[in-house]
Amino acid sequence: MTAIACQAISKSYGHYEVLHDISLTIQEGECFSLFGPNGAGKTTLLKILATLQRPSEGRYEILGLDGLKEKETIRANMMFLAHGAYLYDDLNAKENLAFALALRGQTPTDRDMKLALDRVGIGAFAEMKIRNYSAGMKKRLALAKAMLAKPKVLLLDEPFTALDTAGTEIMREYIRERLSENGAVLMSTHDHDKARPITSRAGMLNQGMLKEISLEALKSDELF
Amino acid sequence: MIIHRVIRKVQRFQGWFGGGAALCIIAGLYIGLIGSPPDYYQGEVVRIMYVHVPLAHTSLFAYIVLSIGSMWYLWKRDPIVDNMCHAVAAIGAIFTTLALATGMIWGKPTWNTWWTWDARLTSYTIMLMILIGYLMLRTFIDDSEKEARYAAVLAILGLVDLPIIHFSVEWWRTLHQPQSISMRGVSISSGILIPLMCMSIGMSLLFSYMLMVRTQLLYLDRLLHAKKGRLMSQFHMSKTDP
Amino acid sequence: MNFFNVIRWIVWKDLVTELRSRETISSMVFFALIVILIFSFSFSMDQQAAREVIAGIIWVAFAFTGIIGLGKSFSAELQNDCIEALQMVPESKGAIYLGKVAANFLFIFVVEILLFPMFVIFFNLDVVEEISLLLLIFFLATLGLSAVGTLFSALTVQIRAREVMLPILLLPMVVPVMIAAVEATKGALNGDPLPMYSQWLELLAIFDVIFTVVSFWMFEFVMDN
Amino acid sequence: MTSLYLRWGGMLIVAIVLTGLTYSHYQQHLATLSPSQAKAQGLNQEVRVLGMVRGGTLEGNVEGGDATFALVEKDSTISVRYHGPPPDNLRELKTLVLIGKWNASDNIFEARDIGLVTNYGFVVGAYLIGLIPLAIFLFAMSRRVGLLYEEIKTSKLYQEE
Repeated sequence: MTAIACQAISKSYGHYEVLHDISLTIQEGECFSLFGPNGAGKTTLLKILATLQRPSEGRYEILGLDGLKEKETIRANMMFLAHGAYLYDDLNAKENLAFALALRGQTPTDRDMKLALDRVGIGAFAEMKIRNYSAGMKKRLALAKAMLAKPKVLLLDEPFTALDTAGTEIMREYIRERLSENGAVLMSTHDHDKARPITSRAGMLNQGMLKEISLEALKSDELF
Repeated sequence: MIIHRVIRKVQRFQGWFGGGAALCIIAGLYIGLIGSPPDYYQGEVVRIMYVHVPLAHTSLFAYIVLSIGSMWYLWKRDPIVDNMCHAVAAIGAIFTTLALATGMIWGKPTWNTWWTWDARLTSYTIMLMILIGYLMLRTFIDDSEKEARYAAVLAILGLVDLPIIHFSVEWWRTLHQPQSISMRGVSISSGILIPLMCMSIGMSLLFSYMLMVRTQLLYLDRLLHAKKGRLMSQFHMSKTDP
Repeated sequence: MNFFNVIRWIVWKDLVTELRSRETISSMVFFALIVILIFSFSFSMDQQAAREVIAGIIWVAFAFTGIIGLGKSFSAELQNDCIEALQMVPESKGAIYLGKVAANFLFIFVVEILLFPMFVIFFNLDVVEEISLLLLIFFLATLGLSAVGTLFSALTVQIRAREVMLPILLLPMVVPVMIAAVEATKGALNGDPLPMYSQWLELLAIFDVIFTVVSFWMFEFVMDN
Repeated sequence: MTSLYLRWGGMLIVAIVLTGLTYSHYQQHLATLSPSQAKAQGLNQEVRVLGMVRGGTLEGNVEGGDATFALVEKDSTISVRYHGPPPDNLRELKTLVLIGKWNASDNIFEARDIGLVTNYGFVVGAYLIGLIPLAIFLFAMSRRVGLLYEEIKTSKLYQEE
């Protein structure tokens, strides 16, 4: 079944066209990696698919639901791990998890939260305020949020930045788990070495235009 | 979409609106300045009314058009309606400013004061502030879709607020300045009515004409910039792509 | 039902973060104290003159303090882009609006309660009999202020020049609240009989109802595309 | 663009004609003279005289519409005999406009009516402030629309979609 399908999406900011005529289809169980230089429009495309922004032109469907009309249902089944970790500085890790999941309509038990925190390796800091967290720890906590939410569609914006080797492995492990449970993953990254092992399809976004590239081309460095 | 067809149809008669506005205003000016008798109480000063009252009515009309357009936009998300709202806000702000200015000039000889915290004057001033806030808000947003949405929300809130503002100022004024200043003795006789009607119709036509011109202006501006932007990104693409 | 859960969690989150950081309330209180001080320097007043202008001073101070609180309410959501998480809540955005209104109302009302004794002391007011009426006026006016203010806070926080735009957009809209609150407070402080200014209380109540409903509806368009 | 300038040129001519007409109308019907000028003006012509009723000179049946007084403006003074409809703004120290004829034999101004002091300044100001900004605004917009059309055409950005 098709998880993400967008047709002819364009987006302009003021006078500048950030995305031009993007069409993309991602099946369930697929991980699509979006490469491209800075300012190519990767984050904008993810934000549009995450129902945070409305495209200037074009339409898209997620899990067969219209992205402009059935946003609430899409949101309940989708998770966007963005550049900002969506965490409150004055709450501790557990409170942040409980709050974020409560807004999604989920009530994880204390044990579930503890397990997720342990799995991402910050179980020891569960009672610490986020204010004192490092960028990598914040990223891990956001990942723990996604683990508890178990979304069908996962959108990741630069998932490997700020993560160390162990953190990268946890992230990849989680992505594999989602794929094995028939979830779909769309991630933007410029780190093709870290992304390659889990990528099933890849695309190059440049100056607002999307071009699909083969996995072989991904291995050779000439593209970058 | 329907609105596009309507706009195109109306746009075809743009010249008629302009010409009609010019004729009505010239006729109104002639009758108002030369052809009509002075008022018994106010004398020649009553002639200010022929320019002040149509301006005031039209600015109110502009606000109503703005809020209906905003609701329409939130419902249909049609960019041309947003261009129309943007246009009508600027025109409405100018009409409101001029209505206030002519009102002040009228107030000096009749009430012997430039300004009074009269309910109507005060609510017009607040309406002007809302319109200016609206125009400022639009300059502070980069995403045109978001700009249109936020502007529409502000316009609708203002529409709900204006009657409440008017009533509250009215109550407040009757508490503090009991009836010392009022429009006295302007009985609407035919001598006043004819130039007033001419100018009112002329101003409404002029407003519609200006609205069409400005909507067209904003639309063309958007079109040109979109094309330029697309051309620019294609240009970059051809340079970076081997 | 999830709608009410969201309201509850938003209020809980705002209260807990406020209790831990104490940023909003303390900055509001100190700002208002400075405003009071400046006012008492600008008008050197005996008790009679104070009665004439004190209602205005109270509400100017409360309005500006309220704007500080309202501005912080959503600019706090900018840390780690939390506002995007709120936008992606799979629930009607009205729930977030109601939660935020409740929290903002609570903060501003608490600050007003803390500040009012200062006014009583600095301006030698005599308020023992009218205290419950004054509380009612504060309640209604603060509700109106936070109903509109929460919407504009959410709107201005997502644009450029947000610190300037919040008061520019908000103050013209709350003119009725200001007029009604000042007139009613003046009536209560003068010890006038209630029927002489009950119309202002009615106006405040009507404003509250209308603007809570309209802002609830409009919040959807501010937080969601 | 030429048609735009032509149209606005036409509007400008109409505006100038209208201004001229208004000016001559006011000169003819509403211009006022000072008392000394009224004295110098011929005998049989009806004129409008602007001046102030001097304090302590108002006599006669004022409510009935029969009165005599002295009208003063700067340093020139004339005596006035008013006979006409009952006035409601004839008071001492009041500035007003008298309509009537100069009677040389009695050396007195015979007024038959009282008009209000005309405040041309306010009327002129209101019309100019009300209309000129609108015209400038509209002209600028129309011109810009024309320019945009030309830019779209010449820059070859425009294709039929």
